[in-house]
Amino acid sequence: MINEPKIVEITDIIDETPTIKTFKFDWNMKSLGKPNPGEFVMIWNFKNEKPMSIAQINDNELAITVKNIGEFTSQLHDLKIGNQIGVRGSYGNGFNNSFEGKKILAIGGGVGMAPINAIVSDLIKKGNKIDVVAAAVTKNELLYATSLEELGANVHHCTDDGSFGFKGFATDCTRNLLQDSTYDYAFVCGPEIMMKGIFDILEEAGISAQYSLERYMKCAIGICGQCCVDSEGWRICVEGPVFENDKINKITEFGKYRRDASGVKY
Amino acid sequence: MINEPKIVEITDIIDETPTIKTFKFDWNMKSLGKPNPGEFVMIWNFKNEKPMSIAQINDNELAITVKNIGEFTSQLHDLKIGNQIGVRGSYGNGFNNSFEGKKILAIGGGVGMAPINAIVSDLIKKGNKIDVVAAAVTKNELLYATSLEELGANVHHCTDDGSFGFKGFATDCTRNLLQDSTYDYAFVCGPEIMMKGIFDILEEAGISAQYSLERYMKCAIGICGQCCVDSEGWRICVEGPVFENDKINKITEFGKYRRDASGVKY
Amino acid sequence: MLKTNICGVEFRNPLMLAAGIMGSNASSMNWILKSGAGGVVSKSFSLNSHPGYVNPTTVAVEGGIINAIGLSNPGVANFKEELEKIERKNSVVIASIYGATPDEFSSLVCEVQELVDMIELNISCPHAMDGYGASIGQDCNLSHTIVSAAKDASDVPIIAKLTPNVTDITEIAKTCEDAGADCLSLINTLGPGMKINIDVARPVLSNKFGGMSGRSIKPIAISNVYSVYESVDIPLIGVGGIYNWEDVVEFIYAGARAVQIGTAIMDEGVEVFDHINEGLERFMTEKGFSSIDDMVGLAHREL
Amino acid sequence: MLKTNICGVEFRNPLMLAAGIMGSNASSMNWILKSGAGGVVSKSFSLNSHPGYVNPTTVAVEGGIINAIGLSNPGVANFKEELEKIERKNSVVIASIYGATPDEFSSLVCEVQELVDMIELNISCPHAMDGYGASIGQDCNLSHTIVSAAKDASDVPIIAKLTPNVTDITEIAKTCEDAGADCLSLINTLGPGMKINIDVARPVLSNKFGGMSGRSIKPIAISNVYSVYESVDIPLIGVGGIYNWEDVVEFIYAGARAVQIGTAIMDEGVEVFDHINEGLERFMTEKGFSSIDDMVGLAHREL
Ligand SMILES: Cc1cc2nc3c(=O)[nH]c(=O)nc-3n(C[C@H](O)[C@H](O)[C@H](O)COP(=O)(O)OP(=O)(O)OC[C@H]3O[C@@H](n4cnc5c(N)ncnc54)[C@H](O)[C@@H]3O)c2cc1C
Ligand SMILES: Cc1cc2nc3c(=O)[nH]c(=O)nc-3n(C[C@H](O)[C@H](O)[C@H](O)COP(=O)(O)OP(=O)(O)OC[C@H]3O[C@@H](n4cnc5c(N)ncnc54)[C@H](O)[C@@H]3O)c2cc1C
Ligand SMILES: Cc1cc2nc3c(=O)[nH]c(=O)nc-3n(C[C@H](O)[C@H](O)[C@H](O)COP(=O)(O)O)c2cc1C
Ligand SMILES: Cc1cc2nc3c(=O)[nH]c(=O)nc-3n(C[C@H](O)[C@H](O)[C@H](O)COP(=O)(O)O)c2cc1C
Ligand code: FES
Ligand code: FES
Repeated sequence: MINEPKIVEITDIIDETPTIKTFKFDWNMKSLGKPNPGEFVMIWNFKNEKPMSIAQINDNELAITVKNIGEFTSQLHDLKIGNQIGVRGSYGNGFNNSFEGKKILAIGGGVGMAPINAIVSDLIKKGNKIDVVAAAVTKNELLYATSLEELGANVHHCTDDGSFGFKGFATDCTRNLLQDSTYDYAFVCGPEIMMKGIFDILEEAGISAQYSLERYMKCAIGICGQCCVDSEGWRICVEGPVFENDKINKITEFGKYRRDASGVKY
Repeated sequence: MINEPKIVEITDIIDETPTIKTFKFDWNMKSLGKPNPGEFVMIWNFKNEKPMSIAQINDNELAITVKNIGEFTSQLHDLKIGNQIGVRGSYGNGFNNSFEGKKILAIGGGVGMAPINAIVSDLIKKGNKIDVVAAAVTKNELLYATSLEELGANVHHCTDDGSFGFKGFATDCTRNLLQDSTYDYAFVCGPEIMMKGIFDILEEAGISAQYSLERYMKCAIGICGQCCVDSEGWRICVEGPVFENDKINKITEFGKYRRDASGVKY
Repeated sequence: MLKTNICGVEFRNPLMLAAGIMGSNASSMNWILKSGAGGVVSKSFSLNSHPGYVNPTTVAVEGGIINAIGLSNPGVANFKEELEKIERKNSVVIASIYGATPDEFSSLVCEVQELVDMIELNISCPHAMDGYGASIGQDCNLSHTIVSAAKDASDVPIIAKLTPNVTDITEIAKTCEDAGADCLSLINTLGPGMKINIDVARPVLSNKFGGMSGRSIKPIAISNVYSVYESVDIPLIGVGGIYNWEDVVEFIYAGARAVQIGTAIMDEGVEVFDHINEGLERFMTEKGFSSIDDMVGLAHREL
Repeated sequence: MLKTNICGVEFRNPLMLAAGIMGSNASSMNWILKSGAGGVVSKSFSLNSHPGYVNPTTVAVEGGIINAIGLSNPGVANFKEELEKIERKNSVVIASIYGATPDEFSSLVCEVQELVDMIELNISCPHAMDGYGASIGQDCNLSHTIVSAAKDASDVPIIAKLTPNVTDITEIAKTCEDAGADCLSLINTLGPGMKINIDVARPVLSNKFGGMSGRSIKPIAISNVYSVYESVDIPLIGVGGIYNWEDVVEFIYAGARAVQIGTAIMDEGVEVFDHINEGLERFMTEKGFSSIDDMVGLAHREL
């Protein structure tokens, strides 16, 4: 972990979907630290600095997968191979990746597939059997679905508009899957409203799971308090972004509200 | 090595001679560092702080041996068992203590016997045969002579007034010894005028030796420049206090002059 | 044994959360109180909401960090909701407020004083916008005006938080005392400092400059507490680089009656409060002290 | 490639020894020059000899040390003997002088200017006796008087060394420039700071207060160089916490044309100069810089 930005060059850019790109850069695991799936980095494009999940943990290389939704992310989308960015981290409490030989369900919505890709890639190598629910609004927004299939995951595509795979939300798809199968454990990342739905389903099914949350971040090192959530006060950047289901229960604002850069709730 | 004073209690005080006392205190070698013979510590009595050679390196215990020659040393002599002092260090480039099975000559004059005691005690354990010239002005100022004899050193007492052992200076005594024997190596500490005489004798006899020097000290950590000697600029607190004979040759002020707290030569 | 009293306010121990660290939500402040702090100081807030500076707002340096968060806060109306939710039983709750004019400060005091035990005036943030923070605390006249205004409006004790980034901190300290401050806390972050990334040849912080905090500022904080202790008669709260009980003792010996802890939470977690309380109690028992009071200012004795 | 020029004085590389570190004897300064420094600044000296403060005069703190040596020196007459023995060929020799009055400064300038390439005015030592050191550099009027007096008496360039321990360093910087300083060096030690030993409840230094130096002061030094670079037109020498070539680049990007190195010698030995020169040359080659000049102030570019 490093707390001042390390300048790296973008070595590769993959156009994943019309709105999502993946950026690769070298990362000396020995000197900079080896991240665990579920951890994130702070990306500095010399205009702003924001959190991005680690989507791929390769051999002395990391990748982030960025959805263009505003000023910063659109600036990132303008980057070319060879451009520089600053990276610090990795930060946060990642996914529990100690499972072996288990039956696991991984659910990712939209760019929430980024950290799901990291944990699934890891757990497949450890001999787990993994069903992935890869959800997106439409076919060409599906993320990491093919590559995870190639790795050996059993991917259930799912689009809001039914343009590919299951037609409907990730929640519906998950409910369907649970009719026939059960799982030892689950991992979930996506829009909070989706995660809230999934949470209710998995709790009812009695499946323990980890959820990766997002909140506005400034320091990412647990000091500014910007990312603290009610009612326990936990910091998303330190105690999170990943929480077990029993902790999610104590995050009373989960699925309800969050705070902007000023701290105003919305 | 520690660069801020550690407060220790005086556990024992030995009246060595009418003008010299030894003070013992506990020193956790693991957390505070284990000194080598020839290194020194800075002693803080809460009024001033001055350098003292380490005279004994025992089991988690150190001792210094102090001659009362002025304000500070007389304050030290007023200390009682249980009183506190601050100690930082150990500092400096000590004696080479890697000899085994050699024939060694150690020459100490006055309180210069303090570091000589430390190195001789160490080298005797390593199976070296050691002749010690223990010099003092008069019989009851002889320091560490008996205890070194008990350890197995062959001690040649030597007093200026002939009240005990050889009558005359350490130089004369050394010259005598060299008529019958030769040595693989020598260690010397004492008044600089004495060391200068010994240096000439040993150089002529072709005996390599290490000499422990003293200069006025402030920081003891090699930064203030107070203890630098001509012509190489070496710091007595870092490159010294111990120097090999070939380096002594380059210390042009050796035996000639030194500098006071202001830097004025005398 | 760890109890301390400042301006009649009882603290169950001398440790508080420093302003701006995990102090934006009632939730996180309650967590800090549960973790052993005797009191909490809120993030500094103003009348209106403020988003603060653009990121990067923090960067690590040797022995600490520099930050220019930029006093982001949701405004007093929203902040009152948080203050109301803090568990005040057995704990001291302090609101840190900031503004640019005497009126802003007195309005803020009126808004929140019912909800808190004390109010700390942030006249010391070294990276605040012009007219705010240290621009006040670096000027005796402005300090006097602001402190007087806050004091006049307040029924609870007023703490003036001092910046070390002045030629003579004792001058400002005395001014604040004269103006009616009941207590002083010191120091706010040092400098400001700057970190330049040499690969891209630019300052890392978007604000370029940021205040230094953490271990490396402790000697400066100690020195300031020591000096100010000899210049004023009101109680002092020590802040700056406190990581362990030894540091707390150092501040108390220098003259502080209580301390605030910020950056250490980043490195040591919220557990730092419990750890320090334990260590402090052990030390006091060993040395035979029966109260914090007995230790305040001991390093000033002439021996 | 490493050459730099300040006020017409050529340095073979931008590294100098900082005042007060191994700078009391010609011998040690010659050693530093042999070890790779492009120049040396002597220990600050005065008209008459001075023994400095009683020990302890230094103590370690997080990320550096605090010192109150107290400007000990053998007086100008003795010091001239040392200056005469410095090997000036290919090296820049700078005398650091101190005093309390304009007359003292101008006498010192007259005494030594033949023996040196530049003269640095110590108006910034934070633990000097009243009327000396920072008591001058914390006051615009005094700074102006002293710098003018020295400048008037001098045929060699005058460097004013600034203290960071002021409310606004750019104000003093501009004053010194107005008064005729040819160059500014910054920063002298920070604070002062204090270390209290908690076992005996007393400040360790006999002077109680001491100036902080070493790694932990670098962000403050960088920030000051950056600010002053935007306020004056004369060249700057950066000082404070330099340990490696990265630090040197950071100072140059902030606006320094050369740097001084002090406390690093304690931790890294005199080899620090050669190591930095090597690293700096490698960096410049990699980045395609052909001179130090090309790098000065790069962090100020608006991008
Ligand atoms: C732990 C974590 C991991 C993330 N991982 C990814 C990822 O892998 N891929 C991805 O595309 N996005 C990820 N995000 C979200 C990403 O940080 C935001 O999409 C991005 O900051 C939006 O910035 P913008 O300027 O493009 O949009 P804006 O218009 O500024 O903001 C759009 C929304 O993004 C969020 N946001 C803005 N700034 C921040 C900030 N500083 N910190 C947190 N959220 C912010 C807010 O909810 C805001 O409403 C992650 C966020 C967090 C907290
Ligand atoms: C490396 C080293 C090891 C030493 N080991 C011993 C030892 O084992 N036993 C012992 O009795 N003495 C030792 N000394 C000498 C001891 O430090 C001085 O005797 C003592 O400082 C005298 O202080 P004072 O106030 O009693 O006398 P003062 O009247 O102050 O000084 C008498 C003389 O002592 C020397 N001295 C004074 N202050 C210092 C200082 N700060 N640093 C160095 N020298 C100083 C000067 O030569 C001075 O002329 C050692 C000195 C050095 C440098
Ligand atoms: C991220 C951060 C934010 C801060 N915000 C405030 C603030 O809003 N108001 C204030 O008075 N001090 C603020 N401070 C200063 C701290 O309260 C404290 O004075 C300083 O950090 C020194 O203490 P420390 O070394 O224990 O962190 C902030 C410090 C940090 C690191
Ligand atoms: C032991 C010591 C003595 C110093 N003496 C002087 C001095 O005589 N004159 C001066 O201008 N600065 C003096 N300084 C300040 C240094 O020149 C330098 O400005 C400061 O230490 C910061 O640089 P550094 O972090 O590289 O040491 C001294 C510093 C130290 C540590
Ligand atoms: S972003 Fe600052 S505490 Fe989490
Ligand atoms: S005593 Fe300071 S350099 Fe040796």
